[in-house]
Amino acid sequence: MVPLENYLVLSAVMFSLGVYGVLARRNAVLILMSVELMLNAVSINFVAFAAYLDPDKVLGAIFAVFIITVAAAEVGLALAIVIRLFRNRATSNVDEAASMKW
Amino acid sequence: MGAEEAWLLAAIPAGVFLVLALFGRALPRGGDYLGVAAILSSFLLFLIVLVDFLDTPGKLGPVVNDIEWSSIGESFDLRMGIYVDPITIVMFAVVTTVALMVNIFSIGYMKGEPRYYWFFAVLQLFVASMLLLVMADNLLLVYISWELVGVCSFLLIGFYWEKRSATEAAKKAFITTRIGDVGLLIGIIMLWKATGTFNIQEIIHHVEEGAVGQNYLFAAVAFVFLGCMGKSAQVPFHVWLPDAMEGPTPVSALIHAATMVVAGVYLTARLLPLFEVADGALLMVTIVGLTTALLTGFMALAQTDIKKVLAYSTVGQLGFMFVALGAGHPAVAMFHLMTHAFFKALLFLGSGSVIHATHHNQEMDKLGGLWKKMPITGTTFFIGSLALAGLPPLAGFWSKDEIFVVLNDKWGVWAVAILAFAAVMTAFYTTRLFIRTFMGTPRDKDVHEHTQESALVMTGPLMFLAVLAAVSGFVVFHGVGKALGFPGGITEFIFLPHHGPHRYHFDLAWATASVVMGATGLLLAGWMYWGNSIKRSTQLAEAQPGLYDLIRNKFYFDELYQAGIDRGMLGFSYVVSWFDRYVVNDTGVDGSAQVTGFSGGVLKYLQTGRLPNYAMAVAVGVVALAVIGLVVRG
Amino acid sequence: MRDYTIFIPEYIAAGSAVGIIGIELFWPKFRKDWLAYITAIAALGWLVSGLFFIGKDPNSFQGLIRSDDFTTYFRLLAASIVIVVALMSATHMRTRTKTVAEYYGLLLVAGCGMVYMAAATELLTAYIALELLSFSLYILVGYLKRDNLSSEASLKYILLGAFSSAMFLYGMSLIYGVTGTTYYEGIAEGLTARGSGTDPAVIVGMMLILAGVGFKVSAAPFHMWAPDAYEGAPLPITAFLSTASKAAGFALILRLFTGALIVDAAEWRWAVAVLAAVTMTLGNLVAIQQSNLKRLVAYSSIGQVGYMLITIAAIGYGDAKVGQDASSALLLHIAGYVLATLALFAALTAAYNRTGREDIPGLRGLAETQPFLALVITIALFSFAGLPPFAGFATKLFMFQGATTDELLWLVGLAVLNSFISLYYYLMIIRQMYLFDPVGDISRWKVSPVLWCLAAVLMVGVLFIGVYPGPAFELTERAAQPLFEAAGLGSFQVQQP
Amino acid sequence: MTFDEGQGYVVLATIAVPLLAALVLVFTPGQQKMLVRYISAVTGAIVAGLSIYIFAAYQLDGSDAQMRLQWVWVENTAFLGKDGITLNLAVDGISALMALLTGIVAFAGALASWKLDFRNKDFYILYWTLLAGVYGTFFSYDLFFFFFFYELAVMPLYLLIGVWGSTRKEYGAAKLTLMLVGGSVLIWIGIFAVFHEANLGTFDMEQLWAAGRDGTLSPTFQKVFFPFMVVGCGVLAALWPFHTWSPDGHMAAPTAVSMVHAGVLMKLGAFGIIRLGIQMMPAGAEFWMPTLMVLGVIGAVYGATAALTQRDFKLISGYSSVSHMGYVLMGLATMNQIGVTGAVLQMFSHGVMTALVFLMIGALYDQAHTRDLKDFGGITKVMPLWVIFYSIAGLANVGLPGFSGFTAEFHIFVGTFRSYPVFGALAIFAAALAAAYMLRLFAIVFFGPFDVRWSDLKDLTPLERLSGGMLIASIVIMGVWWAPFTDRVGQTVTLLPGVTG
Repeated sequence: MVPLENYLVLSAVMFSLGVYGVLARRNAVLILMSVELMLNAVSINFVAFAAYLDPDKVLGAIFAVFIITVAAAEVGLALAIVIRLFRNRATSNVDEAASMKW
Repeated sequence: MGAEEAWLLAAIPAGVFLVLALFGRALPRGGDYLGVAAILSSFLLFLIVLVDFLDTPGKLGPVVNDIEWSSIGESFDLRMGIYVDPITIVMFAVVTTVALMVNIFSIGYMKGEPRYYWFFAVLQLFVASMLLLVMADNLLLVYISWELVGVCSFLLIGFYWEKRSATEAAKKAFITTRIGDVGLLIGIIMLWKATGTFNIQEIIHHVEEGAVGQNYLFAAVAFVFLGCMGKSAQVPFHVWLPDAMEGPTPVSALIHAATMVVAGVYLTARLLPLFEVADGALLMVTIVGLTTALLTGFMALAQTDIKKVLAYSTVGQLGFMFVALGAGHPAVAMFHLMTHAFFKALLFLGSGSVIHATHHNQEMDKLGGLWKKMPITGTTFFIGSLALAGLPPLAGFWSKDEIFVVLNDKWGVWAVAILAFAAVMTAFYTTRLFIRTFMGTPRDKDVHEHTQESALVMTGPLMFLAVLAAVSGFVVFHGVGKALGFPGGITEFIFLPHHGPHRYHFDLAWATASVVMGATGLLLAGWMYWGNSIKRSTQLAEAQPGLYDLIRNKFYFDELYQAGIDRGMLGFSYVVSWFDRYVVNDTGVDGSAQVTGFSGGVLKYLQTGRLPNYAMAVAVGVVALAVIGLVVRG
Repeated sequence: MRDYTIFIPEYIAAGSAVGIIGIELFWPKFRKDWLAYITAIAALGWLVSGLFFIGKDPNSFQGLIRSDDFTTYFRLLAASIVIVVALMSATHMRTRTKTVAEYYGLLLVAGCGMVYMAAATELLTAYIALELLSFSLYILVGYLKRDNLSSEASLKYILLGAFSSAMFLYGMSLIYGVTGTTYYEGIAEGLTARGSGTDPAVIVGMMLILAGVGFKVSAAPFHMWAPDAYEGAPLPITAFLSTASKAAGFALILRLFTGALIVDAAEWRWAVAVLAAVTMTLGNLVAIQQSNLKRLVAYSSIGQVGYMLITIAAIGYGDAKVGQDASSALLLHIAGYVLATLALFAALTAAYNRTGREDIPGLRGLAETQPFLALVITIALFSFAGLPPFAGFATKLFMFQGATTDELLWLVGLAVLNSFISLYYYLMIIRQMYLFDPVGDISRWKVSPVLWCLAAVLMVGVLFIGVYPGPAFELTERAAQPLFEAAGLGSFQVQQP
Repeated sequence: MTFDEGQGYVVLATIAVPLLAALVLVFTPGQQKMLVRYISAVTGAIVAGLSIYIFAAYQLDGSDAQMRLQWVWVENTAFLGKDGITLNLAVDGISALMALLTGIVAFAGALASWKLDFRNKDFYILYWTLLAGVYGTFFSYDLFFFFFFYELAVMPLYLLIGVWGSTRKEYGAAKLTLMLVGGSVLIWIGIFAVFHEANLGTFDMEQLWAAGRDGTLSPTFQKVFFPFMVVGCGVLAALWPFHTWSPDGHMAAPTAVSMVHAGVLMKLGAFGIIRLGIQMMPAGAEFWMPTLMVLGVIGAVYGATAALTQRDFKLISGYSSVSHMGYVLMGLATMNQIGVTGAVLQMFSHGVMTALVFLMIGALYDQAHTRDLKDFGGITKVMPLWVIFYSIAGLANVGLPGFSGFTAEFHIFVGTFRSYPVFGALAIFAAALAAAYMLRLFAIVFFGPFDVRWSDLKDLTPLERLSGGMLIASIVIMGVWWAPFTDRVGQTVTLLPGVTG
């Protein structure tokens, strides 16, 4: 059986990649995708923990399912907002959406 | 009614002051009659007190009457009361008599002046405060009345407030004496600290018991004496008194010659037991007195303003009194105080009469030959001058003579020499004053023509005072005293309890010396100024220009003070103001506000408006917290 | 035993939300401001039904949701906020959008989210509740479709929100990994059973959770979204953000930190203290430099969050008694803060409806043209600054007093200093209103009756809590009590000397 | 209801009446300016009457707090135990005197603002709120309410000065408010620490004082937190170097506000030092009082020196207030009965005389629209009564016997001398400086050649005479017959912890 550590490392790497993406990308859609990556890392964590540590093996899985659901809703919402921004400004670059500052 | 009720003396004028101050404007003639009536009743009360006092069984013991005033817990019990003893009686006599004369005189002199009622009102307040001062049984009450007379002096010097010079003089008088008063208050509190009481007799008692250390006592006494010097215009606080002549002349007579300025002498006399216990205190008093007598003698030589001459002479005579005190003889000082009060009041009122008659001309250079025009004023002034010069048998002779005697006994001949020189100068400038004003021919025809003798309301007091100036010296004799109710004469009447009475002895040698001093000054002046000529004096001045300038400019005291105030005090004030504005306020207070605002201005640029930066902040925050949690704390 | 009755109030709210959306869907000509009033009435029903729960025995739904006084407190708070915000929006939103039904519907839904953040006793439930609130807010913030700022604010908010909830979730997963459960009680037991010693997973997990909730309450450095979202959002939503959203965040924090994480308080309390210090200082300093009212309020509320976080730190540092006292005081302060903020926004909305300006000089001369509004704004600001006789004085004093422990006195001192700094920028607003004459039209104008009454009622509330805080304090004390009973620490009686 | 309880309601009324007046004014139409004035005048009269009653009815039977009224406000809630917060009002000798001061000054100030026309309703609302705060602070025996009222008194100042003020009013108002509130930051911290350390679950001051005396508040604790309380209150009492709001604030403030502020509000600071410092932390007081003495002396000399060359009436008064409050601090710092009594007397004395000074300045400024000394000269010619009133205030300021200033300063000097002779001497010297700056003002403004440009100046109006007359009466009564004052104050002062006989 694959040791738990492997899952955790995978999850951590994915999470870090997601964070990197959020920090480095300028396109709103790409940022959104990076956030999805982070959420997926969390899901892996939950499922792995559930499998290895939780006697019921169910809590983590349920959590993962919910995360996926919520993430889907989130993406839907976020994309709608991105589109509206795009309509207003003809860009999806977050750096250009910086009229409010200081 | 007895001496216990002596406080009524002060209460009546005080009440009249309130009436005049509040309603005087509405009263016919400004209520001057009320003023005179108040003083007159004080005078009569004084006579009653005197009689009662002299009749008291137990031989002239002090009369005490005090009440609980305030207290704080157990620690601070304040009683206020009156203390009537011979010194007080003498002061009563001087104050009420001169005040009465001055009040009557003022009716004529101040006629038609603006704020006529106000003048009389403040005069009443002054009399009340002065009487309170001399009968106070404790130093706190002394200080209170001490300050009140100062305010009256301020108000009256500044009576002609439209004149800038009068205002400045009033300010100067108040502040100068106030500086002395700082000392006085410090001294009073030091004495309180050492003895736990303000009551003068108790303090003396404690001190004589040796309850106070020598150095401490000397310091306390010196501080008290500082106040006396300020009030009595002793060098170096003398500068205010000549300027105070800006006030109406009756005021100069009453306050700045006869009564208020002698408060310092009075207080020193009252506290003399302390001075005697404190090593060196008497010497200090003597030195101050001698210095003052000498310096002001010089200063008076070159003055041309009648009142200024008299003012310097007043300061000089106060010096004489202090010398007497320094010799340890309050009786002698008080005696001179009394005679001086009469003849100096006379001189001032006489000069007031002249000034009034010549329509406010008080420069000797424009006067002269007035005797014929003003015979009564001239005659009385002549008597006053001779008394001041110290010629027998006038009052000044007897008292001044006594000072020489006691001074010689105590400090020896060197002190006598200095004082003798001062006495010669006194005779000199007095004669000069008289000659230049009343003798010779008129120098300003215009002034002379319009001059006429003053009305009876003014000459009456002059004559009365002239009589006193002539005869009041005789109270020193046993016989006279006995006839009046105090056998042994005034010097035996006033004595310090533990000194024992000091009976006056006529000493021909000293009397002769004294006459010689007076005559020298007189003749010298006559030689120099007789016949309407100032040729000799001018030559003298030209021969010694440096000395003349020095004297003429009063040893540059005023200039020194002016520089000290401008450069020192005001400069310091400017520095403090600058410091307050720019360092404390702009840098400290506003500065901290600006730093706060500025840091906000810097920090706000963290908010770049760009999303990745925000995300970075979140990430950095988490990482930082985690690292701290793991590394620092773990 | 599944007791669905505990959801009744939210059934009302959510049902009304659906109904309101339905009304506009099927009846597009329906007057928009009437929708607002319907919302308010629905929320009133929600509030009234919530009142029945006061003092009821605690009731747990499957260990996921707890209905107790704490929940009830936030339920009442949420319903009240929704009422006020809906009424505020009536005039404000009428002219600014074509359709408003979703707006009001989402308001109610967001309120439900807030209630369940307070009620959740399990991580997943808490997360879902949080997202319910957040999603509603994402939309509400960006509700003004044609407004560039509104869209931008919404975008920033949602992206950062998603980012931080991912962090939050990752933290949860680590805690789950350590304890093997997501129930608060279970977590507490698991952490206790694990024994002492520092576990990196726990620390990292806690910090991530802290970041997640910190984001929600906008604690620095997780606060960056707040000024922009506040500025872009419609005014009533700004009010909602700074009240409901913050209160909900603290409800979640209180439940989670007292219920689950208290046993490892040593691992997070210093971090909360640091966050509190940074937050209040940054918020207040930057607020000085703001010229836009909404941004200013945003920073000022960040400062307020800093103060509130002190109590959380105090819960970590003190014993159960301190925790209980501090959280009672915190709840009271939240009430006072919510009242004052809503009063402020009611007045600002009225002013904005008239002038259309949201910068500080826009209020110039308000004391002359509309003295009542100027008064309300002044009272609200003085309440923020902690001056009597307004709520802020008493509540802040209680909150800081409750949080004063030997370790945290420095932080309390810093907080007081900060609230002094805050007075400076509040005065800058008051200065514009009172010290300067109005420009242009100087005639008096009338405030819409609804807003007038709203402001007046809220103002009276602010005064009441400020002058006579006793009843409110007793209420919040009862609301805070279940926190420490539910934590499995055993119930304790407040000592009566 | 016993008699003492009935009197408790009198005490309550001093707070309630101003508040009620403010409330009534809120609902008075702003156009009815005369009505507003009458309401305020009546309120002032009532308040003054109540204050005089309280002062007169204070029993000299050796007991401390009298006329007590106790209403439980919040208790047995969270950290608040029994009597957690009570509306605990009572009068002691010090607050009796302070109440008298407040009553007189408040009435005088209300009358002085009669001329005010611009939004006078709002002005009086704030004015009476402020005064309710002042009374509350003086009478509160509960730390919560003490601080509540203390802040309540400070709060309206910003608007009062900012809206109705003059020279650089925005700056002055903001600085004043911020500095005062900045001071209360320290008080906040002190309160938290004291409550926490005493651990009694109550804000009742008498219990906290007992805790301070019996060592529940440890000496170390007291040493650490005494400065917080004292500096915090000291800002309001113009403690050097936290005094700079005084010149600027007074310069900006309108007449009545200057009167009340300098007259009463500054006393809150000194009062706070007694209540929160001396009474609550005797050990701290013992440790820190020498430092306070030094600061007080610096303030006294510094203020007087700076006043010497100012050209603005109000700046002179502002700095002179710094100087006089320096005396107050010195008196408190002596920690002996005489000095502390003197400090309290000086609080009263400075209150009435400064109120009078500001009243007079206002009367002149309203007509002349300048406050530069050099613009004036020989004013006595047109405003003789004004000059007399001002002179009385000025001479009281100088510490002239017969006026209240002397009574107070004398006690302070004696007290100071007892413990710190050198500082006592310095303080007396500063009093001489006071004479210098005051007489300079007299000489420039009152006297000298008359400037015809001021021929139109009118003398005091009847109302100004009335309010000035009340103040003068207080000044003179205290100056001449001070036993009623020392008796009341002394009775309480002797009971203060750490204050020696």
